[in-house]
Amino acid sequence: MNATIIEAINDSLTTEMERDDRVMVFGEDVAENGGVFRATEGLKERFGADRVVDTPLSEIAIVGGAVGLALYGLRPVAEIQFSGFLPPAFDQLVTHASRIRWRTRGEWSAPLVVRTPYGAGVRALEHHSESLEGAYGHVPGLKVVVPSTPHDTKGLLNAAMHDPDPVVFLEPKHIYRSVREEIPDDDYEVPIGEAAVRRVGEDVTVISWGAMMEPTLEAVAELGVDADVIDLRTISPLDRTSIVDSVKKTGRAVVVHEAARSGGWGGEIIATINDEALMYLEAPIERITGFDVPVPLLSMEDYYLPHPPRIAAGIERVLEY
Amino acid sequence: MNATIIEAINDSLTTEMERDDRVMVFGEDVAENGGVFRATEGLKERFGADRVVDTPLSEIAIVGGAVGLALYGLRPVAEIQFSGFLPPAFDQLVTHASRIRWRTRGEWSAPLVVRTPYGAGVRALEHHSESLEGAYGHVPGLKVVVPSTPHDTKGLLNAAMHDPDPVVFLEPKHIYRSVREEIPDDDYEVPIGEAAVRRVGEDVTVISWGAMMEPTLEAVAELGVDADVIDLRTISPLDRTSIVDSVKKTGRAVVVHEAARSGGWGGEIIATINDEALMYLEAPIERITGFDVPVPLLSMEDYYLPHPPRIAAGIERVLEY
Amino acid sequence: MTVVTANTGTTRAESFTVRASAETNRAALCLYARRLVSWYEIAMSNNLSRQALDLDAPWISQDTLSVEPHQIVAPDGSYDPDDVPDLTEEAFLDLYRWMLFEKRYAERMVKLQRRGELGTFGSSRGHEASIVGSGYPLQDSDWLLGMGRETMAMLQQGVSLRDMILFWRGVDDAQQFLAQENCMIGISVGGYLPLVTGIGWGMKRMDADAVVTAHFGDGATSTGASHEAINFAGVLDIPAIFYCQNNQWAISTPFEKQTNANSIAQRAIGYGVDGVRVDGNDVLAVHAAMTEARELASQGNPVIVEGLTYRRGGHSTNDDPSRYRDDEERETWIDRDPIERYERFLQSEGLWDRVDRETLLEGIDEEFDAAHEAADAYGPRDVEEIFVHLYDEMPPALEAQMASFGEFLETYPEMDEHVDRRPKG
Amino acid sequence: MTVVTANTGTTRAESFTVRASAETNRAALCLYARRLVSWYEIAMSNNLSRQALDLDAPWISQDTLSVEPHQIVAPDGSYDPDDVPDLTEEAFLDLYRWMLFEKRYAERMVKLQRRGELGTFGSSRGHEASIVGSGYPLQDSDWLLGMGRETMAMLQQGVSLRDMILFWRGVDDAQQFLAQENCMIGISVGGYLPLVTGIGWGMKRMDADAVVTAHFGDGATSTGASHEAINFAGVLDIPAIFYCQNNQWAISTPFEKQTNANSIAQRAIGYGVDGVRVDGNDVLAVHAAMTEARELASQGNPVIVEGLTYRRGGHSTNDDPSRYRDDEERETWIDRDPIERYERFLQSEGLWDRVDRETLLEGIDEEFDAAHEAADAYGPRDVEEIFVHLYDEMPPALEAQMASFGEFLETYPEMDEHVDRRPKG
Ligand SMILES: Cc1ncc(C[n+]2csc(CCOP(=O)(O)OP(=O)(O)O)c2C)c(N)n1
Ligand SMILES: Cc1ncc(C[n+]2csc(CCOP(=O)(O)OP(=O)(O)O)c2C)c(N)n1
Ligand SMILES: [Mg+2]
Ligand SMILES: [Mg+2]
Repeated sequence: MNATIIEAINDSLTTEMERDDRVMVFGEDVAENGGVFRATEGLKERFGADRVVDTPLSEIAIVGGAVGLALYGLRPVAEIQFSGFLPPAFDQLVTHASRIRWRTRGEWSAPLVVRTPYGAGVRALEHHSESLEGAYGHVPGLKVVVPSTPHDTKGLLNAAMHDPDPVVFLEPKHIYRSVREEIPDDDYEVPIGEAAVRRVGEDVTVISWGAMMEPTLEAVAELGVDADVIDLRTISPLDRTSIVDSVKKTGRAVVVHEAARSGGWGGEIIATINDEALMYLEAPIERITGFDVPVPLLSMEDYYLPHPPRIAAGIERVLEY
Repeated sequence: MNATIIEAINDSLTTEMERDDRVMVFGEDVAENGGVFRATEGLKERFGADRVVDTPLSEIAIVGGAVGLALYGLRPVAEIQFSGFLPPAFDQLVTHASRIRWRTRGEWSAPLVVRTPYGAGVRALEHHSESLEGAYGHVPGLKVVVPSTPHDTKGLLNAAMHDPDPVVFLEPKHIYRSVREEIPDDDYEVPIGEAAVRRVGEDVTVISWGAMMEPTLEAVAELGVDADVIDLRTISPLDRTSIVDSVKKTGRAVVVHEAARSGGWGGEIIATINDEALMYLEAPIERITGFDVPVPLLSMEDYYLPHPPRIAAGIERVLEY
Repeated sequence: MTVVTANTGTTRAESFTVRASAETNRAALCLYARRLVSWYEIAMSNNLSRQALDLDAPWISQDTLSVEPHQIVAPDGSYDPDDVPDLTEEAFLDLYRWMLFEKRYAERMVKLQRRGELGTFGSSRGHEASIVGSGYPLQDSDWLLGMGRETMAMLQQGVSLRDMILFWRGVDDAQQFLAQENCMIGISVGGYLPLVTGIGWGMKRMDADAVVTAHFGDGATSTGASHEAINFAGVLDIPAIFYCQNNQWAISTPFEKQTNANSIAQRAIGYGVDGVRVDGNDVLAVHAAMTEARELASQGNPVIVEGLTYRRGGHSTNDDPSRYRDDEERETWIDRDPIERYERFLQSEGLWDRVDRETLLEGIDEEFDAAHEAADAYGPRDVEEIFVHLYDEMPPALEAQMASFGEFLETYPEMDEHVDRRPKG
Repeated sequence: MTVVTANTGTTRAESFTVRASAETNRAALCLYARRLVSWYEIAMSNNLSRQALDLDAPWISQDTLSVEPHQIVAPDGSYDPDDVPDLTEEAFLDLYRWMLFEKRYAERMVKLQRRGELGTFGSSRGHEASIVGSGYPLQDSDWLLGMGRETMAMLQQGVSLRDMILFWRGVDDAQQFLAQENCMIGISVGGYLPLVTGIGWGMKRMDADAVVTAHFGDGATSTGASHEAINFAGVLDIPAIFYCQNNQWAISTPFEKQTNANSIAQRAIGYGVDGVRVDGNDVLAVHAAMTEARELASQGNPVIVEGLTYRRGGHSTNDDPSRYRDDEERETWIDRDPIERYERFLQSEGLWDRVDRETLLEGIDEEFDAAHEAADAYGPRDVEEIFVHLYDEMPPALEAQMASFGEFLETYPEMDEHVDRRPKG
């Protein structure tokens, strides 16, 4: 079918719930209302109120409940309405989801997915625009996935639901409906932990993910530079090989992310390049990121976001070094 | 007085409570019991039950309550018994403490300190050994401080209590009682945001903080290398100048931290060096860190910790590159 | 009694009776929740007697406690004169004007949003009595942290209408002006209740003649933060009022899916604080309860006040309630309109003659127009605004980010194309 | 009634009475908490009638609800034969042996810890009836997530004593063996209650003939996680038992500083679940209540059971309770020893003749010795253990870390000096 990202999510959930009776979808407003972004529309009608469940406004219990369901053999897919409301459940991720397999030496495991829309640009209220993938990526045991296309969204979400371990699935809500492409009907997987090369080039490596792929590709196109553009797709575990191979080829790199700069995932990427390709570098790696501030409210958020001109300027700096 | 780190904390709290009636100390077991590590011993007797308060077992309300007290003009110093129990309150840090000044455009502010013992090596139970400074450092608006000596501990804690903004104060509990030195009686400050150079050298820059300073200095001493050893003392805001200046001089760097490697603060340090001193580097920067796993239980935790031989091996690799 | 001897595996369940009365009660609650009958009737019949159960231990359950909602004026406008609070005529009329204001404000704001002038907006239609009655008894020194659906209560504290418009436009400065009046809007549901506890703790410590109020919804009561905050306040005798506007919906989640308890007020029992449920569409009842609440709180007894009301519109302008609830239900609540009920009261009291509804509305519209103009006139803000006010003293790295972004904007005017909203009110 | 007309600033407080009865009740509670009188007496006198207050709204408070603790055998050993659960003689004797076992286990473990053989240890001295009575009615298919102070309940589920020793030695494998018996120990207080809700939700979804039990302390009830978990379970009709061992202390924090409520059981009211408080030193009362609790839960009624007991020792071997509480208080509780009380019961029932205490103790000691030996014999583990089992499939970067650490250990034997504990049981 031809689908947007939000439709791809819905299709992935439908496909998987059809295939695997253990899959359960729950969260705030996901059943009767079909989700505030309509990601879960129609699921309750199709799969019943036992498998698609509206919960109380309880992020801790949503995530912790998902862990418990997974322990009992179910396949929970929990929705957190906006990623800005995942921090209340941070402890459930750190203390249980990420390490219950480890704690029980493989006896138990927590195959669950926490889906949540992240990022700015939709003119919402405070706490509706955050990008905290860096903090989640730092937690050993958690997989952190951020798709950027409809095809990858379905394939990665399918993979997340098949995955034997917990996956935090960050959805680029800013582009939920802005891209559309053909996606297969079946439960195909886009493997977690593998980056995609969106564009092949020789002069510079540009690395990004999620909602930032669009302005990144736009900036590259406008500049007309010969760039390798890597879409990480998975933050953790990080596909170091793709990054390092590309930088060895180009000798220059730019990382683009929406999260605040300091302590963001850009640091890990630079450290990876340092580890394995330092001597290939012909210029310092540029980080084009959100600033070290909370995402501004809607009247100012565009100044915060890495828009194409800012990305282009960064690429130019690296090329001209 | 001659003090250990734990005594320095107690002395700092005493000095500050004496000086400033607004300072309040609270948390689980801090009043009657004087804290499970005795950091707050004697404070309740001295300053009364209004200012030194045992709270319910409620990390969210401890941190959120501190924000509220600060808004009302008090100077709260909250204790979280172990840093592994700070994640339940992560949302209070992200959503309120770090940004209430920003939210109210400077009208309100949250001058508070959250003290918490972090790190492994004390043979405790699960969740008693974590190092999550990387996640806290990534939150814009939070200051994150990690002292490594009694003198700095008191000076930094004094500074944190004087600071107009929220400070997460991570105490290296492993060395609470293992070092002892002379500390002034007054409310001197060690400035937040300034690293200390523990040893001056030419051949390599070794950067660490908190409980890892001891094995780091030990490794450097054993190797007999001519190293600049930097004790960050503050994770955020990061003293980039000290790092960059040193690396420009030595051309080689090693970062040592206890937290898991991926997404840890080492990445930010490497990115900083990349930004401003890349072309001075003669070898990839080494990260000697905890592995990408939860801190093992007590019977195995020593394998996880960066002990001197592992640090020394890293320094050698950088020197021999 | 049933005896299960686990280790031998034998279960002798012969004498165990299915808990029929609990089921009956649950059914009544659902009925109630589904509002097929009036909540007044159900609320009054809460005290269903539990059928004899074959349980030996003294279990407590929903049947154990009956929470009687406080009501002064019935939906049909009738009341017992003895119950009427001893307010001045001016105060009675004032309450009316505030309710009309809240209603008109919500209508005008929805229109502004439809015209693209606001980001989103959460209407308070239906909550007028709950908002006005809960805000009116507060004092100047009191603090009020809410969630966005208590505007007139904030205006009573001194907040200006312009700033509410700025708030919904996503102008950062709005919360500055709210803060100047000891008010804040917390967008993360429930998460600000610990702050409320902390502020109240500060009041206690400073021996202030003040209380702090949290305004929040039924949804917020399911958060861990709300639990810790209220329990903590109970232990420390904090002068805090936890005012829950139970409008029976959290976006699409009805109250009976929010909790299996019959009321929020009864949570008080579990925290060792005092609680009361009031008819949130009866402004006098809300006012009376909040007045008592404020007295209790100032004496160091934190309280939960639950105003039972109904969200007549969508959750916000983004929401389409027809996806998840019946028109029928909404109709029922139109009949229980808080303003019309109060009008009947004013008529009975002979005060209605003193009300000129049209003139009042004109005055309100003028106030709104002026606020709207003031919001439009709110000066352009500098891009630096996104960097400042995070720290008292900006750290060097952030200074550098600000400086280089400033340079960037000068060098790359094409950035302008990507800035959708101009940084002004 | 007090009328505060906020906007004019006038407060007419003339008629407001200080809440004398609430104060009285609070004082009683503190007394109770300070245990200067027997909690039995206080618990029975909870139903203090509230003095006439000058409050008009129907406030509910601690006076509104009286929670009667369930007791079958009084501290002096007396009981009403009609109340005695219908257990086999074997079961009656079994309960005794389990209690003796819990006591002996705790004593032996404290000794092991003092000898440096354990990291730390949390003794259950005083909780024997609460632990044994709450674990005994559970079935094999049930799950039990606890916090470390419910060992015999876990042993009843099939956990081995060796593994409890391994657990307190910080041997990672211990929780593997617990998990095999559907048990887990959650060290972060309260945080595992949402997992319990999720497990119960799974049971409901799978229509399993099983319930899940959370064992936790009074301290845990103040966490947001516990609130969300129990409320959630109430809404979704989850077969979960929330068993609170209220030992009246959370390290140094006494129950009256944990919450201002009179009991934990009464939280049930706020969640729409059923709750009961039992005398946690009366094994028959705990057993009876848990048996009923299990029936209720299997029918989709989650419950809170509060066993009121007392932590006779320190919080753990690291703790020195003399810093924060009186010996006098402890003495009182020695008189209420759960085992001695049950011995008197067995005597009255004529079952004591069948008990050979010394032989029982010998048997227990032998079991302990065997477990101790097995723990000592527990094979050395490979360093790889710290890397494996985090993921089903190890990510490449972690593989690389493991490989290079392996090489490092071979190259740098001096690392051995820094390894304090050998990686074996
Ligand atoms: C912690 C958190 N989770 C989810 C949301 C998204 N959200 C915004 S309002 C709302 C419902 C709130 O319901 P209620 O508390 O009853 O207040 P009401 O809107 O009915 O006045 C939700 C789920 C949020 N803002 N914060
Ligand atoms: C979230 C969290 N906060 C703090 C601690 C430290 N701590 C361990 S046990 C304990 C007290 C627990 O008291 P309670 O729940 O009553 O159980 P008890 O030990 O009395 O059986 C505390 C504060 C912890 N383990 N987890
Ligand atoms: Mg609501
Ligand atoms: Mg306890």
